[in-house]
Amino acid sequence: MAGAEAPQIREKVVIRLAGDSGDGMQLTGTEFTRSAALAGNDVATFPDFPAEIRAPAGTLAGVSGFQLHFASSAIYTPGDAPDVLVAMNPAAFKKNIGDLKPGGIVLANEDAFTSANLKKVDYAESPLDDDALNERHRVFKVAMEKQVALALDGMGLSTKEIARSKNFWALGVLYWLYNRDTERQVEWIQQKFAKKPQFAEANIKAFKAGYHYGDTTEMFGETYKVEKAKMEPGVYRNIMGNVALVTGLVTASQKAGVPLVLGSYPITPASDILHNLAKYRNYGVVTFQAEDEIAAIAASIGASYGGAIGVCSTSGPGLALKGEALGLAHILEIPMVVVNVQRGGPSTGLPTKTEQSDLLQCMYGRNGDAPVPVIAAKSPADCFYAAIEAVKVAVKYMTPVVLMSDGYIANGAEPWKIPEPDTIPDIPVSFRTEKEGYQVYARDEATLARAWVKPGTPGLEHRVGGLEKDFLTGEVSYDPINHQKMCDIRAEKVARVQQDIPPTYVEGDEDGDILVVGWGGTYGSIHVGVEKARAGGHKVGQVHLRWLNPFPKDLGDVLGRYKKVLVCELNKGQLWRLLRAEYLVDAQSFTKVQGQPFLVQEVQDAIEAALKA
Amino acid sequence: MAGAEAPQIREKVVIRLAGDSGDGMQLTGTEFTRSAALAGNDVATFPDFPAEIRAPAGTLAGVSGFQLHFASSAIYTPGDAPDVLVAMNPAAFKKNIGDLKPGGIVLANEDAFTSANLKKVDYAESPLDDDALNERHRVFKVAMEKQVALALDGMGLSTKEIARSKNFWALGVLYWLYNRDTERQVEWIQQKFAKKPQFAEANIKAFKAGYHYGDTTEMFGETYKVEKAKMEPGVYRNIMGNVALVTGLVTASQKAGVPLVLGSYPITPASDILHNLAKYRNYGVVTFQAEDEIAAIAASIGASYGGAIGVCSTSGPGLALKGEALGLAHILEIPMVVVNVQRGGPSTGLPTKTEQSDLLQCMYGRNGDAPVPVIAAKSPADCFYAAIEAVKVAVKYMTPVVLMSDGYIANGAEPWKIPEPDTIPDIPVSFRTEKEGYQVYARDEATLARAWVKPGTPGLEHRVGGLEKDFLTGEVSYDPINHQKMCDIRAEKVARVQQDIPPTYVEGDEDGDILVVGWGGTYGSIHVGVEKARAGGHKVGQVHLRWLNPFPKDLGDVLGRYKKVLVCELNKGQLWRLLRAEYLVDAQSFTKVQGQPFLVQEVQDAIEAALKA
Amino acid sequence: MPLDPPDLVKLTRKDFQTPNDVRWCPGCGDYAILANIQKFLPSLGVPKENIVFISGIGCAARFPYYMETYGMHSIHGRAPAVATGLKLANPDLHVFIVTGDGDALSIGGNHMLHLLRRNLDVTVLLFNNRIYGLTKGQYSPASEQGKITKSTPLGSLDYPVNPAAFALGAGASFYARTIDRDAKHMLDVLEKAHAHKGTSFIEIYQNCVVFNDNAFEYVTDKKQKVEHALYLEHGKPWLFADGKKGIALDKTTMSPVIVDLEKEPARAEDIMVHDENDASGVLGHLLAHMDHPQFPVPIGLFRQSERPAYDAQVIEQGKVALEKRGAPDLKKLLFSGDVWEVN
Amino acid sequence: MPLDPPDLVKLTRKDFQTPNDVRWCPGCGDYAILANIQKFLPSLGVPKENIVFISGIGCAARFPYYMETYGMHSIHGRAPAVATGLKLANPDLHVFIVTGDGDALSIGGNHMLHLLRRNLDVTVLLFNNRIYGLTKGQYSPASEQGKITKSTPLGSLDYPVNPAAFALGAGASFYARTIDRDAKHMLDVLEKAHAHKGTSFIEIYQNCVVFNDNAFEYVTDKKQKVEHALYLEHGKPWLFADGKKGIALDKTTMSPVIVDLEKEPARAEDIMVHDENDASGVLGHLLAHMDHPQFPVPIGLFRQSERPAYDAQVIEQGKVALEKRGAPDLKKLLFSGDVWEVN
Ligand SMILES: Cc1ncc(C[n+]2csc(CCOP(=O)(O)OP(=O)(O)O)c2C)c(N)n1
Ligand SMILES: Cc1ncc(C[n+]2csc(CCOP(=O)(O)OP(=O)(O)O)c2C)c(N)n1
Ligand code: SF4
Ligand code: SF4
Ligand SMILES: [Mg+2]
Ligand SMILES: [Mg+2]
Repeated sequence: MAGAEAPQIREKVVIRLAGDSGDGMQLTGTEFTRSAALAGNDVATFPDFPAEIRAPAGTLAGVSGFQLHFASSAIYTPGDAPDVLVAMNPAAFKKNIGDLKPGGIVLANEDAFTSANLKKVDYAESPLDDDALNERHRVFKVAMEKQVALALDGMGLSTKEIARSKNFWALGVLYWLYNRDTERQVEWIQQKFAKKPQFAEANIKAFKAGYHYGDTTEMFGETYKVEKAKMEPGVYRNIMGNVALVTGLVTASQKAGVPLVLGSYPITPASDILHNLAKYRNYGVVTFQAEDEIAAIAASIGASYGGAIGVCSTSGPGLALKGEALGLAHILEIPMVVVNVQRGGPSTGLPTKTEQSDLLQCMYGRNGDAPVPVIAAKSPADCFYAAIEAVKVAVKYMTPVVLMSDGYIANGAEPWKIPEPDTIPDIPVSFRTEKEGYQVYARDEATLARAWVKPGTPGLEHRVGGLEKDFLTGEVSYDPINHQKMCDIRAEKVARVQQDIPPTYVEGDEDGDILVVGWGGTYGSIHVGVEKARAGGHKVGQVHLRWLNPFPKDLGDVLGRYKKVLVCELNKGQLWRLLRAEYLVDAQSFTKVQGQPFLVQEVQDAIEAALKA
Repeated sequence: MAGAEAPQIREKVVIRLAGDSGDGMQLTGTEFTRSAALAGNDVATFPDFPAEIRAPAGTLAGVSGFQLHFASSAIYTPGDAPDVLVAMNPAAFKKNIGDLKPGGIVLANEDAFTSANLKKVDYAESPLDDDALNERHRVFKVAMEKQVALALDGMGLSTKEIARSKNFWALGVLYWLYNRDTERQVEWIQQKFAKKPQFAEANIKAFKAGYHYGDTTEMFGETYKVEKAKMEPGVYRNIMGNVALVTGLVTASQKAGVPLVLGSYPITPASDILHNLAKYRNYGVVTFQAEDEIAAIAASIGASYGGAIGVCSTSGPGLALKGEALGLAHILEIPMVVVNVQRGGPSTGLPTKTEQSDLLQCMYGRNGDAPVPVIAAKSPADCFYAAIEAVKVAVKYMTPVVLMSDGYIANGAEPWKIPEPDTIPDIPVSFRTEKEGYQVYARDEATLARAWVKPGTPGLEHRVGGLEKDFLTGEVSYDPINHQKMCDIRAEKVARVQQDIPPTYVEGDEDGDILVVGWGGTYGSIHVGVEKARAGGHKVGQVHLRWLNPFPKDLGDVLGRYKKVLVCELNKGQLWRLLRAEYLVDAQSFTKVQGQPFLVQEVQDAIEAALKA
Repeated sequence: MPLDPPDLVKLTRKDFQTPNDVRWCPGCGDYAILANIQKFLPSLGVPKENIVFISGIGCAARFPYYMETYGMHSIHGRAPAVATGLKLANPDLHVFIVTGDGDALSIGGNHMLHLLRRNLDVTVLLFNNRIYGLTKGQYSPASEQGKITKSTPLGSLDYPVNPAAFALGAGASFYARTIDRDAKHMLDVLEKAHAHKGTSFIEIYQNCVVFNDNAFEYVTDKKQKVEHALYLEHGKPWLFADGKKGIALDKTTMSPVIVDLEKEPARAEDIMVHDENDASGVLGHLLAHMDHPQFPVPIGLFRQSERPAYDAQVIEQGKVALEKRGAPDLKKLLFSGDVWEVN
Repeated sequence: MPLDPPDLVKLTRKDFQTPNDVRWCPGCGDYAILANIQKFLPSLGVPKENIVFISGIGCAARFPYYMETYGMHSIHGRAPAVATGLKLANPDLHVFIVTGDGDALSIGGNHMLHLLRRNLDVTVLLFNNRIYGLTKGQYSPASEQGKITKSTPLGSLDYPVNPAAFALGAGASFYARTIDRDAKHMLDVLEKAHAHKGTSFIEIYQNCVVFNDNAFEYVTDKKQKVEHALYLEHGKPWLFADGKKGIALDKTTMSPVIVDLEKEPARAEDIMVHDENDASGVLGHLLAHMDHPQFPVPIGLFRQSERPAYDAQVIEQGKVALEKRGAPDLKKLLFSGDVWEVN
């Protein structure tokens, strides 16, 4: 099926697809990713779309991008610079060409390079014909719309409908270029458009036409192949962060034997958590689309009080609204998980872009001293485990837990080695029913957790509330010493979560020149950056913090083992401040707030610079 | 008029009045304070009342207290331990007796020490007759109700009405004991109850009867006199923090020539700001009691956008609700003042008690990197100046400013040397009207402030919003580099407020063994504590921070001049964390979260302990 | 959670009292309401562990502390949302929301709106004293215009929220009004509310002796109430003043008018007859807008309508989902979508 | 701020257009509304600097960016409160609030309630597409029950908010409904709204082509609308279907009924006659509850009532205060209360 000549072998390939919001680039990217994953490659993706549902066609603001990285070795990021750029129009070309690797392939939809479209992005003439461009890159212009029209001729479709299939045409070309198996893709199209067989047929025809176009025109001269990655044996699926997070929550609920109630109000990029959880009503999951974020968290509190695992999911602006109620959950000491999928701030900010600027909000965004454990997922698949751990700590310590994700890992995807359900430990939960000796705020010695009691339990009737309460009976107390005691205990309880945090996991060098500290969705870029710096001869360690509150017990020691410490994060230095305050460590800070993840190169450069500083 | 023998001279006296919420202790205390202030003493007060409007009579929870300190020398706190305790019932006695100085006077309303009342607070018999008590203290039992009944005999009042005058009877005794001039008090009662002449008469009779009771029974054997304090020449008034804050806001509005619009939702202990501002409608002040805290701040934002000084006032739980909108004000870059009168947290916490636990919330309680200047008043009268400074910085830098007060200084009072209006500098404000060259986010070079433009100005029509905006035009921008630039500029702008912050003012020793750092309403206790430690032979400095964000430019240097640094605050170490993060200073932390201000002794002990640590 | 067991120990009023000191001001109308509810609950035959009181913040909101049931004193205005989550976790619980006019109509107005339209099966007790009690006397959205309070020394300017019009406009399936001091009437309304499936919204006129004393004197004072209260009874005409006056509808203006039956006995026919289940809601609308002093104030059940409760539908949807999609299966959950094997 | 100057340069539609690219989806109903408003504004004779558009968040809320006036794209649901502050700072401004069904009725419901009861002199444009557009298609409080959306794969359970019933229940002094595609009607409603002193609430049926296409087809499609839309005109009977049908009131149930005048020409007399200023509000109530498909959907001004606007009262109170308490005097302010002198 593949090209005539034997394909060239490549270890890693980065493709960026870019077009108008309506051009279906997200779908094309997702599908190619799926095929790469199914073929055994390691993959990582980065969708990057505009805030508008459909920004004006042909404008820079309307460009929707999808970058995917697939490889025969382990990869950790969607790649800094693409090998291939598919540009569906001049805007997509303009916005992305600067990132393409020298010698990289441009596959451009010539039909869209009309003078009207060129003008929209201030091109006097088609940049595709520019000599300099053609010297730097391998540029392929194809009249995609024409090609698709030819392929769909006779189906009785309108021009508009025909144009809609051009992403599948482009997908076909990529399949050919990378020697992918087309059958599964055809099946998928058939299923996806089962209700609209005409569209199914059109898309399949376009897809095949693209594939054959590559084949028959021998367009690129050569084709490539990326072998299977050496991955641990097991069963895999390709998973997005928000899906993994939902899967983790449902798993935790099942493993705890406690139903889950989500209160949520839609907000980008967290809405998919609501959407996906809503599918699991048969798993005992109840999703409640509340009237606002305050109602959402209040409902989670009510649900937890009622004996369910209360969860709410939101993004930064929504979390800002939940502060008061989160303080209530804290003082009530009930188990709850607040998911914050961060996006670009402040205020409405850059809703569809990624950032890590809610850390201090999660730590301190409520009145009074009201600490809560804060955990962050580091990659799409890791959202699964982080969600389970958040639930576990919440029910064990009877505390709300903030679970942080971000737009980058929420929408990004990676292959996930699916664990056997039996290997996931149960989450022990016991509701108190024993009347004898019940005191509402009596505590477990080890965890300082109070007992969880379901309303409906005879003989344990009691009242809780937001006023300060007696350390034992839970009755309202204005006693000064009692208040001190309760504030101390609540803080101590959160600190005790340290018991459940494994010793700091150091990657790279165990001591040496510099330790690079990060958290959340930047793991991949930092990891590769550190590896490159090590390859460059430096002794570099990497610590990627899963728990931001409390920190692991040994973190101070670990920090002390390096001459320098560099904290990398996508904000203005929030973790950096926490570490300085906690350990008085004279760390350096490398930050970026551009709505974009770190490039590996940026991290590498920052390490070099820090070493010199 | 005074007692037969010449009064003893005292430098400082602390009186604590305690009774049921209905006993009128707050009024009695306020009145005695007023008379002391008018007599030229320095004074400081500390009202401490229960959360309930009227908690059950006779219970500990229902005890309402008022402590006042008056002196012929400068004082800074309401005093640690009272010289005189007026106890209107057993609960009041029980709750407060432990604090009385050895040899101190107890004036107890014997009529209330009934067996029923004793039982309510678990006394088997009257504690007043306890020998140990009478050895430690000078105990005076008076059947106050009977005395008042005698005095009001024939007026045709009911027992309940008669009982209501007993606080004036007690006030009369105190007047006698401290040789105060009664005339002004009589006048005041007449005015206050002008509409109910019968009550006026009853209260005056009771007041005089108390005075005469002291005189004729020569009750305490001796009387006392506290001479005028040596105060700077000038005109004084006794002022509470919330009143001073309002006076400052109105003054700032007048000095800026810009009307003030307050959006507020009632909440203890901030409500009086709304109440007091509402009186100044004729000063162009508009007060808007909003439906909630979010509406309150949103209305302030609308008002500022409209060209007024938008203000909102709240306490911790209310501030938690304002986070999202405060982020909007930050990104809009409009001038606004958010007043936070802190109370005991977390959650509903201890609504009528004082605390300083909202500092980190004020710093970080919103999504994204969204710094705002934070200023804190240090005493009741200082609220006046802090309010003016907050407005000044807000309009100069085009930024929301958080102005912090707390329950202690909000309700406490002190003499205030009233400044001549002309000596208060104008606050320069200019609204842009010039069309030529207007760019919505063009900035002043020195302050980085953008221009303030009133809707209604011809030719300057423009749109603003919560999305990230172009650094010059203000149009929505998703450009990565622009976002970085704007985040950097907004942070830099807040940092530039340093230009307006005078060098750190150090009290006590300019360098030496230890620097004690505090902020907000703890100034007085820390000040006296430091003085005592110095008197004990240590080289101690005191820095009380007015600006918490940014810090004064030279603060790092100042911290470096001492061997040790001790941060004292009424929370779990919030400023301490900020200082450690900013200056990597290995400061010690002394904290207290008991809903009560520091005692001087506590501070003094903490300094001693820190010196030894 | 088991449904209420059929054979119950007979509970008494005392069983619902907590040892806590009740901390309202002496003479506060809240006491009477507390006593009435404690008297009422035993009649339900519901074990007390299945009863939950959820409140916001305010004097009224202290209520749960005094009830020997489960309870939560939550945060200002959010009780309806907390109750929603609670019912989603356990729809079998009998949940009461206790709220004040500020809590329910000011900060909490939105949650109330959505509670009512969703028709969650709970009972709302709105203690309306037309003032902010706990914060010591600011006007509330239920205060009359022109009210002079601490925050409005020159008189308030806002038109009040009409709680009945608001609730009915929000889609309340049950709206009734009663009075703190009228124990018998309150019990009657509570019974009806309990029988109702869906959100029962009860506005209770409650006297705040300290900050708004006698705000409802015209319906509590024995003499005045004769002329100023209109007690509603299903199927009975809208009569008041000991039956000497009634309310008719002016057909041209569609407005209610007072008819003096002593003067015009012939018009007895015209007097509107109360229909609690009035399909069009017009009666509820008219009653909601009959206000003191122009009209006698209606007391009783304005309107009740039937539609499935939100929580009942959630359960139903769960059953359907279980049938259609099958029992929880972790293996299926984890291994869903395109999977591949690496050996 | 000066009042609108009398002799104005005549503005045109173009004057209200910004150079910004309009970023709604092609075919979105928002375009038509934008065009209508830009057409309408010149007719007001108000200089554009005195016009302000305040919005919350949502597709609809992008509106201010496209208007060459002052404007603020604030935060989700809070536009009414921002507008309130703005009017308090400068009551002379002409303020429009642009909001979506989620923005206004979900997160912002409470502010809307209080805006309406206060009767601030602003115009509310509620773009009702019965869906969350900007967040890509979740059901909204205005969505019909059973709606299958991303967040309700099994169908939504909540009963929708009835925007008209809600607004009227909240005390709206002006409530009208119009349609994105009906330019002429919208202009007519806008004029009436502008003449109204107080909050004018206009619900605009708006088509979201992407997530809820044709939700209002029954009143926009030429053929269907004849049977399904009831255009209201003051003083004219409630007729539809080209005058062949009308709405009468069943006197016993007080419910609206459809009368087929071709079959029963004699009942022409019974047809309700529209009165925009209907004192009792009963007509508004009936109209608010006439919903598709049982009834034709009323389009037009449901009800307008008069009462002073909030901002007007604030000004008035300021004047009185100034008269009574005198001009600002810093000396008086600072030296108030008991003062004493130290020499
Ligand atoms: C977020 C928040 N804002 C404000 C307050 C202060 N507050 C407590 S109760 C209350 C209003 C009480 O009025 P209402 O609901 O009528 O209850 P009442 O006291 O009259 O029974 C207010 C404003 C608070 N506790 N929390
Ligand atoms: C505090 C907050 N919560 C949630 C969101 C996400 N959000 C933006 S618009 C919107 C709903 C939009 O629906 P609607 O008001 O009907 O406007 P439309 O897009 O349909 O015009 C939501 C939930 C947000 N921006 N801010
Ligand atoms: S303030 Fe009013 S409502 Fe509150 S307890 Fe006292 S009397 Fe009752
Ligand atoms: S999503 Fe719907 S409402 Fe939003 S712009 Fe697109 S069509 Fe319009
Ligand atoms: Mg009230
Ligand atoms: Mg919508």
